[in-house]
Amino acid sequence: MIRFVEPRDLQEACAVLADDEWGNKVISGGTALVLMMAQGLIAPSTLVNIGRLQGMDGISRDDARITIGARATHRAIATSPEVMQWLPALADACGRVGNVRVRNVGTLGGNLAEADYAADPPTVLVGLDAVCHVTGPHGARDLPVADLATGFYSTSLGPGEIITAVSVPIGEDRVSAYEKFVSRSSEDRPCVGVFATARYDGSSIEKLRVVVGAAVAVPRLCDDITGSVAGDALEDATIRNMAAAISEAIDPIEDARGSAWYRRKVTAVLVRRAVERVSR
Amino acid sequence: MSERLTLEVNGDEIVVEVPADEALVNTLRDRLGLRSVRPTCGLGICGTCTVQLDGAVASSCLLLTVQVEGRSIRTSEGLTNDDGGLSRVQQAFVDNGAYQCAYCIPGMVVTVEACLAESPDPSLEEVREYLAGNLCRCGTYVSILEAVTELVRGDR
Amino acid sequence: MLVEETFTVAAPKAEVARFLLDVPRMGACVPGVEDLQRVDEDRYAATLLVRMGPIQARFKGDVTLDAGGAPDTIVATASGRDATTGSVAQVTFSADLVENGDGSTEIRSVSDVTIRGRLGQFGSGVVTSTAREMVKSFAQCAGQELGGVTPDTDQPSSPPGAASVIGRGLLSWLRDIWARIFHRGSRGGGK
Amino acid sequence: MTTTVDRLPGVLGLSIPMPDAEERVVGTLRYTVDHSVEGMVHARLVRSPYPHARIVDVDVAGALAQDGVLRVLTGADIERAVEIPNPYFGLTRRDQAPLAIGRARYGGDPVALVIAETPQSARDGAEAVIVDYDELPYVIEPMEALAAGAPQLHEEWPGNECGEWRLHRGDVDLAMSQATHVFEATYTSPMANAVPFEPHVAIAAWEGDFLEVWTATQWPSAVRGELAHMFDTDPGNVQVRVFPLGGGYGAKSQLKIEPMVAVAAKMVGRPVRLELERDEVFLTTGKHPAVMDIRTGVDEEGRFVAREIDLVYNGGAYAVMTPKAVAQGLLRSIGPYRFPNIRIRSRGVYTNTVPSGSFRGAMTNQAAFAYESHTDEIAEGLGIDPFDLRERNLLQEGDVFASGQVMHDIHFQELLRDVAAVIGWGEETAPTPGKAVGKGIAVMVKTTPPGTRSEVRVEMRSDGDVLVHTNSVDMGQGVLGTLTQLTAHHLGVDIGKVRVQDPDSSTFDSMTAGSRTTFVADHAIGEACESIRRQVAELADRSDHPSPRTAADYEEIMLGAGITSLIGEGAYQSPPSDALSNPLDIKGEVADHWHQGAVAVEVAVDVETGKVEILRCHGAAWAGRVVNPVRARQQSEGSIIFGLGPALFEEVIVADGQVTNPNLSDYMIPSIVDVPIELTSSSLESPDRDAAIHGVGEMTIPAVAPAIANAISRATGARVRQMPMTSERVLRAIVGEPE
Repeated sequence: MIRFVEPRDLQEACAVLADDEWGNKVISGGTALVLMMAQGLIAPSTLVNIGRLQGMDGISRDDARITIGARATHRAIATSPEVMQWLPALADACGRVGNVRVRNVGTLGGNLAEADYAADPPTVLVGLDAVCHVTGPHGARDLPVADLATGFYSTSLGPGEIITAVSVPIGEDRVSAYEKFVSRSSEDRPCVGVFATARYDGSSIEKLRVVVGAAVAVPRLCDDITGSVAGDALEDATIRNMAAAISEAIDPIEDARGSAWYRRKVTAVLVRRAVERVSR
Repeated sequence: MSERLTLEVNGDEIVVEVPADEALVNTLRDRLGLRSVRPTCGLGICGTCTVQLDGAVASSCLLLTVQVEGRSIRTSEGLTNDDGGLSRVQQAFVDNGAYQCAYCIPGMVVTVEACLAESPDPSLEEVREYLAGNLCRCGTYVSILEAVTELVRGDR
Repeated sequence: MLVEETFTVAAPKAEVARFLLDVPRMGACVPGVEDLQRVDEDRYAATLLVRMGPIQARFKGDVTLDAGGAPDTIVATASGRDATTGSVAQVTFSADLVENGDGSTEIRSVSDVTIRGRLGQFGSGVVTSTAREMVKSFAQCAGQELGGVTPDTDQPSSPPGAASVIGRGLLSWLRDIWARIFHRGSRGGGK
Repeated sequence: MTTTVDRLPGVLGLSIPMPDAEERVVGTLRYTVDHSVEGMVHARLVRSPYPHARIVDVDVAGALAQDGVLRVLTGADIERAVEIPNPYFGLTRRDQAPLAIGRARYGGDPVALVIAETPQSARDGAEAVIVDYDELPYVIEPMEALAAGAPQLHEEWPGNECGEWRLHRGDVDLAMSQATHVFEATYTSPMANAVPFEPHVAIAAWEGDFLEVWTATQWPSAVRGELAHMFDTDPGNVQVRVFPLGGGYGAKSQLKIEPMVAVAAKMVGRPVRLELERDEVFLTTGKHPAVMDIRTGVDEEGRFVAREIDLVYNGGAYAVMTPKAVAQGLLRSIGPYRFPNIRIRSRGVYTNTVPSGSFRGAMTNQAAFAYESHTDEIAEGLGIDPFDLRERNLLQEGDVFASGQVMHDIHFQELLRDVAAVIGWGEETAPTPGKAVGKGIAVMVKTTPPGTRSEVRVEMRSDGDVLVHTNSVDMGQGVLGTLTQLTAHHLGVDIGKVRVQDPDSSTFDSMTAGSRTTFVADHAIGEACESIRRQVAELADRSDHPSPRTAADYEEIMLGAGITSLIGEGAYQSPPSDALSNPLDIKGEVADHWHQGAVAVEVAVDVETGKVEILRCHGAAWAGRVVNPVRARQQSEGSIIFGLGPALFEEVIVADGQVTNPNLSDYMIPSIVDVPIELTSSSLESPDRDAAIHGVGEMTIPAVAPAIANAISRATGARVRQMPMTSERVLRAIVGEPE
């Protein structure tokens, strides 16, 4: 029989989780976890509910960053005035996750910890140098979102570790865009998601960054390809060459949403469209 | 191991005893007899198990009952007026013939109520976006949009 | 689905073949193997614990060895059932051994993995990826058992810079990492 | 938009809400899934993970050890049971047992049934059943199944033959050799699932020799007949009750899980309930996958002079209806055009896949995609406008169909003109940046299933109430409302007095399928009501009462005669025909009326990703007379929406012999955002007030996919000959990269 534990605080939650890495699962919104339980894919022995812990669902800003509690829902992020003003691409990506019910209940921490490849927010967060604040049995640490997912549904979180918040740097002069492509019903998860962000120095792009998500097992940061791209106005040919190089560089997944061939094609198109949107 | 907990369902305080892994949809259907809440996909995609959780729509197949202890849940049955008459959204669905097999319709009604509560004068696009997660296999979408359009127009 | 892995170990062919035919020793290199027991000459009972993200499946079944082609080719077939998810897995692992002349042996392995039942529906991408990871992990372990894996000479030692990328294409990030660790190339794909 | 001509007075032509509209909207309407029976226990299936395997042994000990498990049944138990004299069922071939006997023939074939006190213990029990299989070679592709040496599905049907039908007329070879142009192409469509939201669910209870079954079925009479045969009892001992369905769309046709619960209830002596999980619905039935080769000879004016069709349908592991359905598939592959010379072969093939069955637009969707795509390819090849090419070749009143039948009540030209006018055929479309925009049209004809029968019993009571007994199933089309309106119309009574009962086997009806009910029930109800009118008139004569005119007169006359109830019976039997008596030479009367529809769409294609957006869509159906405009329109528009999915993205994917996407995340269906805001329909009516009332449930769906294919081609120049036309397939067609 399954046990439902309401920990008093985060430390207790971590301790219970660490007891049995595979049998004990943390539950917050429950969207992904309850789905897998209902499908008979997992059968946890204990659920540790962090859904009632105080102070994990707020969204706050200081001069350098916006910090989003792990239990903030996609809806809360998408409609947060702070996020909409400072991180519009993140608001956009969160506003397009699943459907209104999933956005109402599903949390950012849950989305990141599930590490489903067909997701939107991680792609944006990796590109924005976001950092997860993680608490575990041995204390707290910061973990870049880029280092979180290690493969399909797998993360670098240790036993008993819980994401408590995500911090996203702000304050630089940058323009960002998220391009989502669904290949089937409008309700589908992304076949390819591309995030582009340009850091400006005056009218000149100082740094361009592109992240490809959903087409690959974990979001692919393309600094190795975009690193040398800078300047006032990006030539059409430069953008196209870069898009082609990125589409070649990824190792695309094949599933019902598209073959590897197709995902490369769409990635090239989306990279170009996203970069064009961030080029002033 | 069962958990004893209190929920507010359609305005009434209700005490249930459920196993920790019981989904809310099962509690509502099987224990409380609220048959308008229907599991179809079990994945939060189709919307036939939609309920309002403290006023916000949620898939009751993706919530454990123990998770929602103390919270307010509303189903289509709970939207009717005190005298048992249809709510204005329900009436608009009837008037516009916005039902076929109707398996999905109570979930639609619950969603439209939430949509109009959040924004009384939504655009057609906003309504479509809001309803995008409520699937209808009979394809009643046109009549449903007409029902919502009538409600919005009536508000203006 | 087929998972192909080719890797080179610093041991002569006969020794590699002996290793592969020694089921308890070889089995120790397969991640997740529990309770490996001999049933008869070529047949072993085993439980394989497979983890796909948060999902954990315990396939109980047996392994049969076909040493008929040894030392050139070794074939092992395994099948098992996971009760919780009602899934069955079948794996046919075949390895062609080719001596390189410098005392090392190239192992060209092909694993035909089929998962049926609910786990098979979980997503072919996940299953392929998990199978690939398992074969890679096995290759690494086998390499260590047999005196180390020959460094790979085909692959660039570091990812090329962006300047060189544009115009000539890139190998994938994952492939780069794996290639640098222990192998020459890999291919996974649907059947 | 609903175009109606000469609105008829009375209750026909009014959008009267369904009698149970409020219950439907609030959610208190009772479906079979909501029903329970005193003392009922629960069942859960164990299914074969292998596409083809010998069942060596089923170890049930672990399952029986679970709390609450009462019994585990296997195919072997059923074969041995004296209570089940005929363990095999099937409406065309009795090749299927409730649980596989000896061999599992597809991935998902039921091999054991766990019966337990609660659904959860049945589930736990099913997990504990261990089946020892001996895997056998399997075959998924029909062409491979037809080849020599292929794995054989059924010994009794060698070569995996599951029906073969032919038709020929004129001299095709000569006409082809004399044709100015010959066009040839192959079109394919995969399995799709109807995804009824209420899953298959049934309860069976025995009382002595009497069997009562509550089931979500479209074919209660067939269920009754086959169950009676299995238990070797009179059909009168089997009662099948049906609540309104939470969707059917063909998926709840024939027999599905009823034999399992009937057998289980017999074996455990308790009522047994079985409700399928969503993935099991995908493993139970689906649309026939099809491959259709077409060759067409055309003269210099663009007239079709000859056609040759070779059609192969994948029937799956069990026949269900396939051996007969492929005959309909043949007739429905011809299309609404004149062919003086034609030769067709249509075959059904057994394979190790999910058994194919009925699907909205049955055996027409696959064919219409092929022939209407082909029509546009011919037009393009000849440089003729597709509208003009159609006009030149469409069948007209009095024309001879390919089977030799003279056709009446034919309206293809009107339908074509209607959809072309609404979509603005020939008008330039404003260009959308980055998108290729184009319009497409398609016309379809569907033969009505021959040899069907419907009975109704109308009871007139002296208090004025009228009770109608039929075996027609309400599955959202509102048939009970439609029958109410028809009864009120024929009897001339107030609609509020008429009540149509849920199906209960008290009358016979072949099926609620094939968009036939409105047409045939109108005839049957007319006959029953005529009988009541006659009886009342006789009573009036006897008592010197003036002839009855109104409902009040009925009451008065009946009360005067001291009679509390009068029964009128009526039946419709589609006319007998020997057209299908020789499978290798179909000839003669193949349809007693013709379903006719057309669709026009306008699409925008993102030429870089292949993503197709439907900008506008209009469908037209020939209705004859419209009983209820709102519901007629919902049938046409719902049918279009239903057709969008398989046209653009719905496909049951089979890999390693198993279905790999049996859920609504991996198998997606259209959402409101996938549907164009401009979605309209016409129900065309006859000015003749006695015109036949046509069903309109499937008149638009077959034309949806080809209209889209044609629009994509006109927008981009790329032709996709495979359904669904996914973004990837469209892009591959645009850039010329084969799969």
